[in-house]
Amino acid sequence: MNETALLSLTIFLPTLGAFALLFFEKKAVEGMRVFSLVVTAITFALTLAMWKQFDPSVAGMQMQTSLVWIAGWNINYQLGVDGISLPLVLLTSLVSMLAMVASWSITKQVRGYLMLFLLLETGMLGVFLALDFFLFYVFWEVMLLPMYFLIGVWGGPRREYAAIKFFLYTLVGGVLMLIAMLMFYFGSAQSTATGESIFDLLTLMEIAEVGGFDRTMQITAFILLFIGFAIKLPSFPFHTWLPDAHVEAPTPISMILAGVLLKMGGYGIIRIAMPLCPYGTQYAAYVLVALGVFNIIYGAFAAMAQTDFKRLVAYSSVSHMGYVLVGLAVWKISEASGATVGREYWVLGVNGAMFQMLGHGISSAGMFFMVGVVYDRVHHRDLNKFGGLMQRMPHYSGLAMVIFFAGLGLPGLCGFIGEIAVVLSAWSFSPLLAIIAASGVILTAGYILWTIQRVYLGPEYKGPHAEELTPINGREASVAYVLAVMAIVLGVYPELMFGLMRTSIDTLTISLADGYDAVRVIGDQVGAVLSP
Amino acid sequence: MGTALFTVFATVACGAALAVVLSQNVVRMAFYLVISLGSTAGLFFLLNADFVGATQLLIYVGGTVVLLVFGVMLTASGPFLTIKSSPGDLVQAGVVGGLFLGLVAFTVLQVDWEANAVKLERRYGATSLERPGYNQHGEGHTTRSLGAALLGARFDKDLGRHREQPSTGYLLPFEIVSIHLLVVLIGAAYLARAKRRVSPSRDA
Amino acid sequence: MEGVGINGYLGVGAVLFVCGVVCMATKRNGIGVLMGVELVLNGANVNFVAFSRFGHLGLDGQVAALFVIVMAAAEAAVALAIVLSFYNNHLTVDVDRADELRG
Amino acid sequence: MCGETAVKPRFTHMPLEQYIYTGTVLKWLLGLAWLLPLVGFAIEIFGGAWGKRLDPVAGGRKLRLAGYLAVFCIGTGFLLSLTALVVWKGGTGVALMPTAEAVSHGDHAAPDGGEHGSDDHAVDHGEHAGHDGSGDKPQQATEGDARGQSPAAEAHGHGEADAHQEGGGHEAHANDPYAAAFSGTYYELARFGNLRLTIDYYIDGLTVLMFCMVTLIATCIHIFAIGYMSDELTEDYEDHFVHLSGGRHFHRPGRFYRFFAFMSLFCFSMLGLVIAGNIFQVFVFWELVGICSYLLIGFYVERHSASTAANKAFIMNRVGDFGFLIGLMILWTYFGTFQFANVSPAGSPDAANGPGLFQMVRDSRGDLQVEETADEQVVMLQGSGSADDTSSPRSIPYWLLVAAGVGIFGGCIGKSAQFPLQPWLPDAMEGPTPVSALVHSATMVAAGVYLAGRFYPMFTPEVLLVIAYVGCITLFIGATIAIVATDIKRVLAYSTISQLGYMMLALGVGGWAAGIYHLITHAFFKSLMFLCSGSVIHGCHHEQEMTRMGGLYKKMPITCGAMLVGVVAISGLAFWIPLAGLTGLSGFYSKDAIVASSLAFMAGNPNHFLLFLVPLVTAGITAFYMFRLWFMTFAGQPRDQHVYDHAHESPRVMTTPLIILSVFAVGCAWFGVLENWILTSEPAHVAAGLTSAYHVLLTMPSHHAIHAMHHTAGTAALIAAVTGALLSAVFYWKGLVDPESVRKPFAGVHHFLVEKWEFDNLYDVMFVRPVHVVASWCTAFDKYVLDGILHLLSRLTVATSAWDRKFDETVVDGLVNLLGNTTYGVGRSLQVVQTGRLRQYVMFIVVGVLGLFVLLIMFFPRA
Repeated sequence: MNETALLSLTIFLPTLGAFALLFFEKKAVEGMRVFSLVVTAITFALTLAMWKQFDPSVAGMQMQTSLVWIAGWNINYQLGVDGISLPLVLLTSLVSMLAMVASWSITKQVRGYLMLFLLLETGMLGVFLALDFFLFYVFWEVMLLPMYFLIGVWGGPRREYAAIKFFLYTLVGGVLMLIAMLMFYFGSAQSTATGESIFDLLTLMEIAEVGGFDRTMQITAFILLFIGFAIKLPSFPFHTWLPDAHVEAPTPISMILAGVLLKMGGYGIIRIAMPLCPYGTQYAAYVLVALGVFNIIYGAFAAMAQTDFKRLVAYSSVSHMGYVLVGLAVWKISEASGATVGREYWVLGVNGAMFQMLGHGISSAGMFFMVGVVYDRVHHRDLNKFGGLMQRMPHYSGLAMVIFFAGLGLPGLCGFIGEIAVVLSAWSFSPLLAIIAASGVILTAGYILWTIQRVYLGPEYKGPHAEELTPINGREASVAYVLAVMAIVLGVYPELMFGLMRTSIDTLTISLADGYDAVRVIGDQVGAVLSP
Repeated sequence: MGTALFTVFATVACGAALAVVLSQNVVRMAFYLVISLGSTAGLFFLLNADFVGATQLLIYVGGTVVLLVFGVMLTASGPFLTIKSSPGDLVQAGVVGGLFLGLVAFTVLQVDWEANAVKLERRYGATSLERPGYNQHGEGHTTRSLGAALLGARFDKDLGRHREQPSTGYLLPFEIVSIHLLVVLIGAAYLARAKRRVSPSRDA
Repeated sequence: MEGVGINGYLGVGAVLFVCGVVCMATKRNGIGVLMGVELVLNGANVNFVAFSRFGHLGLDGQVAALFVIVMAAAEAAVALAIVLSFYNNHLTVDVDRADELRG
Repeated sequence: MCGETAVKPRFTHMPLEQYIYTGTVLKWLLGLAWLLPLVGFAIEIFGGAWGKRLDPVAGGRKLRLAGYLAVFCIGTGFLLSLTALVVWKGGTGVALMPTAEAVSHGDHAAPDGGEHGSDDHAVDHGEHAGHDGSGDKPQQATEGDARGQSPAAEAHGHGEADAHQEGGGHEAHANDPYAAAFSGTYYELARFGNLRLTIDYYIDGLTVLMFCMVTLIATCIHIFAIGYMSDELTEDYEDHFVHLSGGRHFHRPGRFYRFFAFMSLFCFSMLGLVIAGNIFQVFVFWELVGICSYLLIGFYVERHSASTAANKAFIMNRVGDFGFLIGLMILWTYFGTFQFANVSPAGSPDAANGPGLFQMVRDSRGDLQVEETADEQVVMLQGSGSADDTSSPRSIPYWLLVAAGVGIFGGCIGKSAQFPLQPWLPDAMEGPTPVSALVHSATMVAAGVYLAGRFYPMFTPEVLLVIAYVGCITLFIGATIAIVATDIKRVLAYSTISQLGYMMLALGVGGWAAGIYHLITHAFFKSLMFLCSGSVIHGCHHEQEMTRMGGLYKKMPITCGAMLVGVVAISGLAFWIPLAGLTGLSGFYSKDAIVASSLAFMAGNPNHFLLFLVPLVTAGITAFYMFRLWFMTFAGQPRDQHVYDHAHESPRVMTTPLIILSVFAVGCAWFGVLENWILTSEPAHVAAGLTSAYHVLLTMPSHHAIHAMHHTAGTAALIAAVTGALLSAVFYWKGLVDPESVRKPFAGVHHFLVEKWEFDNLYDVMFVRPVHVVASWCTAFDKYVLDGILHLLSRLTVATSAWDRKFDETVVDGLVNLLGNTTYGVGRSLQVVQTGRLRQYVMFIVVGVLGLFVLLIMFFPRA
């Protein structure tokens, strides 16, 4: 297949599918579901094709597409994929497909649900594939609206509250990003060859690499971008939308939310905030790591106190995504010379952060799905009213434990690799923070095991609707099996993803270090010097 | 002689006017008004405006005042003959009137009529006082000139002189006034026709 | 000129004028007000004629005086009609009662 | 990368081809033994689940296959391990059998000092391959390549030891642990530049030994478990320990296959831990054995006590792992590698991976290279782990090396249930007894000791002191609590804690070999005892309280005998046998070695006398409580007739493993084979001891010094043990003294011991509750502060918009209205003037004219 068309097709296939849904009869609910599933499956297959065509030894963007979109403002429809985005694209399409399988439990206004779902997938894929800042922003916002409705219409009892909270938080982030985007747009004019302002991320990165943005701008823009992405990540203190959104969202949407949407925060940081503001990144590195460490501990503590199953898993996401923040920012410079030292450890950290995102995408989506399976049966999530599921639903419980152990960071499962890589990289950055981060393993074990004990172990089920606790059906089992197998595969053969990411991340760190050096060495006058 | 006559006429006119003001009875007012207007006609005569003076006597004293007296008769049913003004109003009006009189007098006295006359002579020539249209020295000869002026010809200004354009006459105002009078008469008749629509109690 | 100059006549005109004004301002009787108006017009006429005599107006002042007289007659007729109409409506000629247009 | 580094080109006593050949064979033999249980696990868990679903009625019988499969896997593993032993021995030329001279030294069967007559390092060069057993020919060592010493040489040398002892001036030669080792990589998890996360193997004598021990014991236990767990074969298993809300007992289908699946998974993890070639891999399998332990402790998932105990075990282990992680981080940062040691000779496939941790931290003599820099002491690292800065020799601050050591040891504390993380182990007895035997006595908990031993070269003397004291405290705590415990398994659990403490102590005081020695012997006799207790429990229908047993020797003679073997072994008793002299069971030798090490340590460091006295006293306590256990269970009269009546000897499938293990418990330490075997792996710096340390004044005893203390220590320990045993007999066999009468005056102490030194309560108060409090704080913070701020903001926004509305309504509209109103008002005020009174109007006109005139006159004066 034509490489360039592949990316566009991948992005817009779900949209086409969404429109095609309009032609179904209103009664043909099952048909619509199957159709949507097929669409997501084809999308997944397309991303696999992308993987096949991808050359992991090349550092730069591949399969690029660039069309002029709005010529007057130099906005292009520009797509591309590299080692950082490809794993996330794969994750997105996989989780979307699985979430679609999990969507059979949705019975209210199925057509609308499916259409929004597919639009959401378009938005997510677009975010990961866009190479134009403006396009990125558009996709970012495109994704927001379906999510709002999916939570607000198909959610739980407090869905309006949760949906608005989600919407507002994300919107605030988007606005901050918009400000930063315009800063770069107008700041780029003095550095481009033609003297025009651009949104092209790749060119902006090149400008940043040679120090085309001065310190003040980088720091300001980084803070703006970071807050924007930290909301999505989510990072303390911007995380409170997450538990509410998760609790109220229907199960498949929770899966998407935890499995993909949170990754956009991390992806935004690594794709936009860091490369465009190397100096800002380094400037804020310690704060970022400290914040990440705080997230780890805070999320774990908060998770421990929850009685709502989903809320617990949501807080565990906060905790786990803290590792992402830590891993991305363990960029140590020598205090004396200002040069980057121990880049290998930083590379390890960034790789670990990326892997943590993937692993968390699998494990948290799985955890939410597991919660959803039991919620569909007994319609409550009170941890203190479970127990004995191991007896009632042994098959389900076994799979659930695999996935929960993946979340716990058990070696051999996906959660471990990212965590350990991040933690190992942290000491060279700051021993104190590394120690605190490592202490997260105790708390994580604490809340996950306690949860398992309360839900799955014990002699008998303590809550209502005990008779509904039927063994999981084939559809549910298939989702759970795919996730469990993915958890094991990623845990045992991390090279599968590291192999994709390695070159890109290596190049990224080098260019970041260069970008930092450029600004550090020639200082603020660089912009004037470089301007033609 | 002229001065004496002027003094008499002026005094009578002003005194009667003052009496009109001070009188409370409308009939007496009408009477004093006739006196005042008549005296004014005398003053006109003194000013060589014989036709105007005659008209004054005829129309004012003979027409307008009669009209007023008719009005009095038609309206003055007993108690309304005398509607007393409040002394406060009188004082207030007196003060204001006095001030106004003072102002006008002041203004009149400010003007140096002699110098003004000289200035005018200088502009219009020494012949300004020539009255070619009527007998300058004989009184009561303005009628012919006035009639001509009302018909558009200015004997008093153009007769025996060379002017590029004839001086302005009063034909058009005359016609307008004619129509005006007609309209007024009709309107007055319409307004004054008797109709009792409203009961007196409404205005109580 | 022999005798009184223009100032005398103007003074008489002024007195008449002021008397008319005061008359208008003080009389509650509508007819009285009309009389005041006549006095004012008369005062003005004195002035016109005086200027006609002493100024360079020629007969213009007299013509104007004539017109004023005619106007006064017409005015008197109309005003009288109004007073009558007023009287018909209010059974009085007290102008202070005619305050329908009060703001 | 490593070829040009400071580490000398390595060469073993065997040619390259032989190294590669032997290494490859060993790699795959042990790798197969390691992976087989994983295959078994997969088949068992899926086959079990599917088989059960396919055929629920007859499933029970078929499920027995799961047990057979597990036994097959681990049994094959054992055979493979034996084969590996042969290959290893043949490939490296190590002699395990001591010379006849050494054997005759009955008082301490193992030659532990390698003294030689000459003052040089008289070592046996590794080049002399094929000298199996005869490598005793002293050779001149060239500088720096002191390696390849065959332990047989030591054995030989020992014969002359006494003669040379007075000579002085001779020092113990250093063993070369790398000579008989093979290292390499199975599989690379991830690689970032020079940083590699790998699954390696490091095969030396210790590895092979552990493999043999683990697989042997595991095989026995698996066989035993087939019998023990047979009641799980039913479709309707009634759990008498779980009471449902209706007052009924809990019924569930049996879980036979699941048990064996978890056991197989455990074996896989444990063997992976043993074969691990790097510390990261150890961590990986460390966690995996932890989770297996969790699953097995919580095997009876419906018992709340079991699931709680499982949680407790895993979380406490995680606390230790926290330390482990810190250690890992430090090592990773400063060394850039996790590999223990890379002994691949140049030319072999794995040679390019650079030196390992041990090789970096210690020079070829096994010494730390400490240098003083401006502000701190640093340990210079040999070679370089990173290509980035090969120019400058890398170093690690000394204190960080200490921290790393303590951190790694933290993991050992957790896993081996050392003070202060010991409380999880007794609770872990909630699991089925075979689990206790395998996981919680013989293998997994010993993994901590194994790791401490394996990682020994990284430990500085300070760390060793910490290890010694931790072990010392632990062994005392464990022993004291065991005195008062009445649950048969708990007694054994406390005894395990105590014995693990002994091992740690031994490692800490420099008796490396003694610690590992005890690890092996203990594994045999403790698993034996656990199995015996399992047999008793099985025979008594799940009765675990010793206070309800008694006199069972008649009902179950084999169990009784086997248990006695175990008790004698652990107590360290020895007997005078005419021909062989003083002969003990396995425990005697190992405990003897430990006490000797600690005595030697005390001799060098009188301040630390407790490190000798406590273990000595505890040796007596050990004998006391172990015999108490035996007497209470088997001797005397039945205390509970009901239990006694229903008791029966276990079937052959259970007693056979007992007998096999008994044999090993009795004789595994004989003939010095075991100790020789262990000594092949002893780190290079141990033998010579150490006369002064860098930060604390510490003297580590040399082999020589330890040997000198041997008789004294052995005698003292024996006396203590005999005293303990006799005392126990007095109390519990002959009943000469009523235990109650002793207990009464010490009620406080007794309570303290019964409450397990109050650790559980202490931790509950110190950690568990605070954590929950902090957790609730966090939630409250989220709920009230963060969401509060958010809600406040939203309310502010709403309020602002309300204000905005008000502003619009009042100010903006107000201005417009004001304009209108003012106009209107002005009009209204002018209305006053508009009286409608004609006369007034006239006045106004006049006044207006007046005013106008006045103005005109004032402002336009006549020109």
